[in-house]
Amino acid sequence: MRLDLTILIPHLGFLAEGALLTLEACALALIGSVILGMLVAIARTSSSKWISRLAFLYVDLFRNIPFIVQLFFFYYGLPEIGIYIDAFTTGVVALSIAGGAYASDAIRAGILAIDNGILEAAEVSGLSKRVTFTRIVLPIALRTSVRPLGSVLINMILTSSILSTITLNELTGQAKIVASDTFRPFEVYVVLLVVYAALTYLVSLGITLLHRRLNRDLQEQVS
Amino acid sequence: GMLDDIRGRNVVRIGVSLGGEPIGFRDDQNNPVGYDVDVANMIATKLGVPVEFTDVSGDARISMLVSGQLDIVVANTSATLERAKSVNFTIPYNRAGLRVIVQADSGITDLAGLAGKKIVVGRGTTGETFIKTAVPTAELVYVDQFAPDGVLQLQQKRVDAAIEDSSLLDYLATKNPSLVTIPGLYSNDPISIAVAKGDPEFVRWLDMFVSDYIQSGAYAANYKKWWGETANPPELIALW
Amino acid sequence: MLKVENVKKAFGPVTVLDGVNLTVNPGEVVSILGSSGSGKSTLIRCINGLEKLNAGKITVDDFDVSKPKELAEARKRSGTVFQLFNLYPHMTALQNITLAPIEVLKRPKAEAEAEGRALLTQVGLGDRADAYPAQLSGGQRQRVGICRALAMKPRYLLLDEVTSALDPEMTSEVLDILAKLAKDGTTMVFVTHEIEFARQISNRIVFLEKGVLLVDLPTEKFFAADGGLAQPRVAQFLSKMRKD
Amino acid sequence: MLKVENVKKAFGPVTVLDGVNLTVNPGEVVSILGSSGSGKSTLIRCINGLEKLNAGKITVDDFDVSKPKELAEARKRSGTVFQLFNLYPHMTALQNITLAPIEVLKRPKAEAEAEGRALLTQVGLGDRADAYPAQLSGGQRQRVGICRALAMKPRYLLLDEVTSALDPEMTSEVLDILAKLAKDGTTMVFVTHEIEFARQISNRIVFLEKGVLLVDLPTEKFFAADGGLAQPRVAQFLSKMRKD
Amino acid sequence: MRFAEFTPYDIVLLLQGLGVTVGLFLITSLIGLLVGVLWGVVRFYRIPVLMQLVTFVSEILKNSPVLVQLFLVFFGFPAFFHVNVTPVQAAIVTLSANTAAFVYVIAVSSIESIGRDQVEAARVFGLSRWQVLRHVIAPQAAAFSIGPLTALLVNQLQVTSLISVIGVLDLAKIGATLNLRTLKPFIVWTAVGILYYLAAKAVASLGAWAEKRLRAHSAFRGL
Ligand SMILES: Nc1ncnc2c1ncn2[C@@H]1O[C@H](COP(=O)(O)OP(=O)(O)OP(=O)(O)O)[C@@H](O)[C@H]1O
Ligand SMILES: Nc1ncnc2c1ncn2[C@@H]1O[C@H](COP(=O)(O)OP(=O)(O)OP(=O)(O)O)[C@@H](O)[C@H]1O
Ligand SMILES: [Mg+2]
Ligand SMILES: [Mg+2]
Repeated sequence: MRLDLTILIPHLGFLAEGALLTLEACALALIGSVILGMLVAIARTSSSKWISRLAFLYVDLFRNIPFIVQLFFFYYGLPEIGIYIDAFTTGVVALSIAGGAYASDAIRAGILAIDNGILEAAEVSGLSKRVTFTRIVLPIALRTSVRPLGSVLINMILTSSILSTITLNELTGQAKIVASDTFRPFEVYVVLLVVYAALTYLVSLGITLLHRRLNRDLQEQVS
Repeated sequence: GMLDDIRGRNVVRIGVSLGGEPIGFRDDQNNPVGYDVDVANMIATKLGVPVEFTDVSGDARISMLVSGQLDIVVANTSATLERAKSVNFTIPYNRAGLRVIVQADSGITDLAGLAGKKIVVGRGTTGETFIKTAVPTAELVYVDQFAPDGVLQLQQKRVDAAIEDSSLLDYLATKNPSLVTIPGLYSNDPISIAVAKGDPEFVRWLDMFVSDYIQSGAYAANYKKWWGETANPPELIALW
Repeated sequence: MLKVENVKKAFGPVTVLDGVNLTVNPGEVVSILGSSGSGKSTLIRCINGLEKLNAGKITVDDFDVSKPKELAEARKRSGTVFQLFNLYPHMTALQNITLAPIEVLKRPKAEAEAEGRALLTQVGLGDRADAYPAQLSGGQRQRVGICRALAMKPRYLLLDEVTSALDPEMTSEVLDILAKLAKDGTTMVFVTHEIEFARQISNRIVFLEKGVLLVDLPTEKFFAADGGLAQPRVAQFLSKMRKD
Repeated sequence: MLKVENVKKAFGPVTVLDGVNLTVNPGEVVSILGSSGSGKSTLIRCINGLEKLNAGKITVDDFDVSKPKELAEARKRSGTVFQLFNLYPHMTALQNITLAPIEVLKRPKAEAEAEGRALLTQVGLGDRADAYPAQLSGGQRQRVGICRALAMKPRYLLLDEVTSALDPEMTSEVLDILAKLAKDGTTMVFVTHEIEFARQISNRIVFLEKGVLLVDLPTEKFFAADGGLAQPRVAQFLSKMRKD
Repeated sequence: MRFAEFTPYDIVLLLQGLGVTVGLFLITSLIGLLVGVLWGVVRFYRIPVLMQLVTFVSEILKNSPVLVQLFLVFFGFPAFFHVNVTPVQAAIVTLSANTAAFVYVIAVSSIESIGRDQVEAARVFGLSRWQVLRHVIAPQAAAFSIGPLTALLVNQLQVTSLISVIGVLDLAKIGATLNLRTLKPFIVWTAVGILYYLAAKAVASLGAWAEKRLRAHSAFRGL
């Protein structure tokens, strides 16, 4: 068989709709997971044993159970105990929760990487814990975790393909329909692969730019 | 030809759809069972070789034949002119119309009532094609397999309706009091065995098999086995 | 008055400070000498409350640093300059300097900035106020570190080997600034390896050895043959330091 | 004989070595002085073939280091001791020392180990042969680094600021070893900031400034008022170095 | 429904599913490790064309969803190249390649983590590239990479759940078929989730054990 990509031309608009849904879900889930990740990172560095233990449990659970199982649990399992959430919201929430577990690790690492001397400098200057955290710890941690957070986002885009299993017609879901309409799965999935790779490549380019912008002033100048 | 290939390999690879009772599903030992599975087993017996089942979902069954991953598909496949461009069909071994099932308390009684409602369809099934033209305003909810995904959504009342073959939905309605089918079949499709193009002899052999299946009474017996003693098997015409 | 009374400090089984007594009067410049591991940094860290004491008492203008509320007061009265500068990397030189005055002393931003700029100008960094630490040389960073401590108008300046991370050229930059401060009457407690420099600027020199304050003498006396040098450990230490 | 002839080396637009000539005869100890960034390390790295030359030629006993095959020979004849030790952290002191003799010189393991142990004993580390680098002090690590170079029985020993990562006590440990080696007639090229020490052990001192070899004089001459000190740059450099 | 209730045999089914999951995980991890390390060596030696090819392939594999890769191999390859691909074969090929891509990244970064200083030292003493790789880099890289590798493998264990979508009877697929019969997704997905969690924990503690042993063996405390 010849590789004939022209057969996909009539379906491009249809696929673009799916890509839009993918991006929408990922953008929302990114916001969700960074907020969640920040809270959990704070909780995990908290001095209260119970809070930090709870936060750890959350991270541990959602990192060690396959996303597809989490998703099925949320979408098909929860209604059994009376909790109904529509497919799109389920997808965004599930991505946020799973992403939050990874984001919290990235942010926590950023916090822990802060030089102790800087914290001591703040302490002896008489800065309160709150000021030290909001003015010094968090700004530095977020700057240094831009890259790891970027990989969380990229991972999220890839993971979002699984949302097709709970009736969402995001990019992969639409592609499946096209594949069954055209009986040309090879062309469809090759193109899909390239589209995802291009998408994540663009995202990682963006991350690099953002990282550079934010850390511009922290770089030693090579003279 | 394919017949020699199968005998040479000493196994026949049959695709069945295990996505709905009573057509095809798994028993509590995880073995495939159902109307289609019985038909497939009979084919294997007549061929004199053991069978290897593959569970094919709606969008895969045609392409897996084309690509040579399967020898035969007995998966509740409607023989449509569109599909016949890609694969060969035997004479029908079953018939089914498209049926719509709705929540009993939804008050929907006909197709017009589906406008703007949520309807479960299988990706790449005839139901999807039909509803898109018949009720363009309906909101389609896509699943890869009607069961359990579609059934669960109906049961959890997250959708208003579903469209599938009558053979599946009639059965579902009898088992589930909160669901009712709305009257009328939206097609009367021949359900056929599908094979890859390029081997007329093999199609001919399968045609003879189906004819024998109908005439020998195996058809009626199998139908009643799965849909109940009182069920009325649709009339099928043997070719031979 | 800064008073260290009979202070003991141990890390686990290791005793690092063993009954140290030290009094620093306003206007004095006291240098602390001692070999590596003798407890100099630990003493500084005890004074600014970064380490808890095992026994004894430290007061800064009569505020006991072991009591959290008084510690806050004590810290307002003392400023620390660190060996590794420890500047906030995401803030400009000026922001580094004004953060504590604004947040702790609640000074109005404009005032704090004006004072900060004045301090920077004083140390020759008037035009680098908006540079980030990474854009400054080591000596410049350390000068910002000194300004950060001075911005709180402390009565006591604690300095822990503030030049040891600098190369010779930058060291002299920073020492010049410190000499000027000393002449202007700033009270300083000064841990250093620059013996020649200590001799020039301090009123008193104390010598720590294995957590014990062996010698506490006016500078001249310390370097005199019948003073500090009479102590074999001090003589040995000084001879090694001046090898090259 | 180690010969550096008219060597030029640039990193991109920056010229780091600009026509350097240097000859080191067997048995000589040559110290290289110069301010930071003057190209001392680069010169050493050119000699052991870690950097490619832009122009000129370096030969070690007539083996041209710019030719891969000859470089291998040249490397067998010269050993390098690094500023940051660069020991293999996953190997014991002894393994660090014997790796190259076994793998490159194809010495039998037992022999290489016996010699390695002898070397370690010579530098006072006989009982630390099985310690990992992380378990050794800085001075001890540097001594292992020296043994590692000596184990190859090199005719030329290249040393690049081998004590600058050490504290004063450890520095003197290492310098003692080097002085002994010099007395035993080892040929050395020695980059250092320890001027006093350079004076004591070297036969010749060369002074690099911005990639140019400004001065190349016998040691006595170098420190004489009408010799090296007649050069303003050298005088300035020495005065700064000896400030404390 | 016909077989609506849970039966004791379901436990056997779940364990069978777990067996398939673990089996495929082991096979694909092993292949992935071998292939990934081989790619790493190609990169270390800077073999011209091969090195670019390896980088490209691993980028594509890392930057597209595993689900799409599975579809491409299972549906696309047979349609295009007319080869027969069973679900299990598709799973093995896809997961192995995917693991290899990430192992490659870990291999490269752990090689790079070893200071250039050390490599230079070894080169100055006349060791060849191969000798440097064998004696200096490999032992340290192994110790360095065991942590990231464990994290990767825990992740890959979860990725195996996606093969249920192409019909492999793994743990996730058993979950789906139990649902088809019982229509009780809450219990089913909870049970499946716990089994995955336990399996992930087992892999993680195995990794921790290996790390401890490797470190104890070479006993570098300060590193
Ligand atoms: N947090 C700590 N935990 C355990 N031991 C410590 C700690 N901080 C310091 N020590 C030990 O206390 C002793 C004194 O350390 P300190 O840093 O005060 O010495 P120092 O006189 O400042 O030396 P240097 O001149 O090298 O800076 C050392 O033996 C050190 O190892
Ligand atoms: N790999 C490199 N790329 C670009 N520039 C380099 C490189 N290595 C060294 N340089 C530059 O070459 C010049 C000389 O460096 P070199 O390390 O030889 O100086 P040095 O005399 O050893 O100084 P120091 O006493 O500080 O070690 C410096 O300006 C340095 O920045
Ligand atoms: Mg100290
Ligand atoms: Mg150098």
